Amino acid sequence: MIVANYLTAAAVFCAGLYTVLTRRNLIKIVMGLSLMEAATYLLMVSLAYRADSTAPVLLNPPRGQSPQQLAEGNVADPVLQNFCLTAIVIGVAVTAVFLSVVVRIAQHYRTLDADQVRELRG
Amino acid sequence: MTLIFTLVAIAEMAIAAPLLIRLAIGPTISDRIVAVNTLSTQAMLSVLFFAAAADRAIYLDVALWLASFSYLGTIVWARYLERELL
Amino acid sequence: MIALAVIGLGFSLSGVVGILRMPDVYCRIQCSSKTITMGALPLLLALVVGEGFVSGYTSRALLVMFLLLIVNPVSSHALARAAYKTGVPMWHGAVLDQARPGEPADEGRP
Amino acid sequence: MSWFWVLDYLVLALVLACAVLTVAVRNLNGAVMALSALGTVLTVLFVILGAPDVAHSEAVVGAIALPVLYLVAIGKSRTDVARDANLGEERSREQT
Repeated sequence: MIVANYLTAAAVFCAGLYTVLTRRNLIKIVMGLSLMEAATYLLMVSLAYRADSTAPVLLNPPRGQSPQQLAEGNVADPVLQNFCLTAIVIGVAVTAVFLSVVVRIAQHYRTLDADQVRELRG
Repeated sequence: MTLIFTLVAIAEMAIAAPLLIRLAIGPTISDRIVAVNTLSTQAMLSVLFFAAAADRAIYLDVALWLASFSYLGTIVWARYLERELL
Repeated sequence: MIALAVIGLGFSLSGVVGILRMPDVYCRIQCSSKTITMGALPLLLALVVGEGFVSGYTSRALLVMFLLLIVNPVSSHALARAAYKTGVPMWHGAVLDQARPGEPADEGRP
Repeated sequence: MSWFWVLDYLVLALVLACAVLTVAVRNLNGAVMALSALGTVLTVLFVILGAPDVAHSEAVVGAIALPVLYLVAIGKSRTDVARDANLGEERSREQT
């Protein structure tokens, strides 16, 4: 029940969507995509969290607990955290591809304005 | 003891909050780099004290990575300012 | 331990206020460096004292301390050098610029 | 355990402020710096939510690698864009 985390993820996603829809600079548009990716990571890690849970790592357990007690106790969901880990790595690769496309557009059309690129295509 | 550690973590993040004003109004790019660098240090201290409060020593590695990689980021941004990165 | 933590938090707060209030980039870099040196090191010492000297926290806290002491002057110097080379103006009340060519290092003082 | 919620809400407010700054700052380099601050604050939030491995990769990718990618893209496209085009930078930076 961490509603505030979900609401913040939705707000960050809306900020990224607003950037993609209204800004004209191509690099700013890619920045909006990065904001949407960050909202996705926040939503996944918030879904994995349970009340009063700790990290799903058995190394160095808290005082007074053995690793078995920690594994049977209240830990966060490791599956969603691994999804989030994969999403981060894929996200940086996708951002690199987008930025290389933006650099090629800037070399070809001599501009970074999305509207001018659309006009120049005819 | 746990309460003191948690209070220090909260205070570190609360102290780091006004740095966003400098990040918003900074006249040059160097001001913003200074603000982000200090914010990274405060975040590292907050992670350290949250690790001591939650009694998990595994969280401390994140603070170690933050400390070392913020240095690397500052060096890269300084090189970018001197136009040697292209 | 509480005294060390209060010292560290006070210096962090003063450094942040300095970053907000100082007039130009170089003074802000100095405030940032002071925040790290006098704000982070007493907090790390407070962590070491509070958790005991033979725990898993002490080794990593000492490693972070050593890393900050090595790394912080290097990054501050690189940032100040980059800011100076790109021509960021100094505060109009500054009285001495020792790095400018043609200015003797000892003269120019009012 | 109620102090956990104070820390959680504080860091959530910082995340939201950094996202708004990324949208609102007109200077392109300043927006990249706000994105780096977002990555740093998100690292703290992941540690608080009990995901230190995600926090590792977010500290490297979100705070360092992604802004470096953006800065390289801005620097490479600055030399190619026509002189009167607006790259979203401040006036004082354009002479250098």
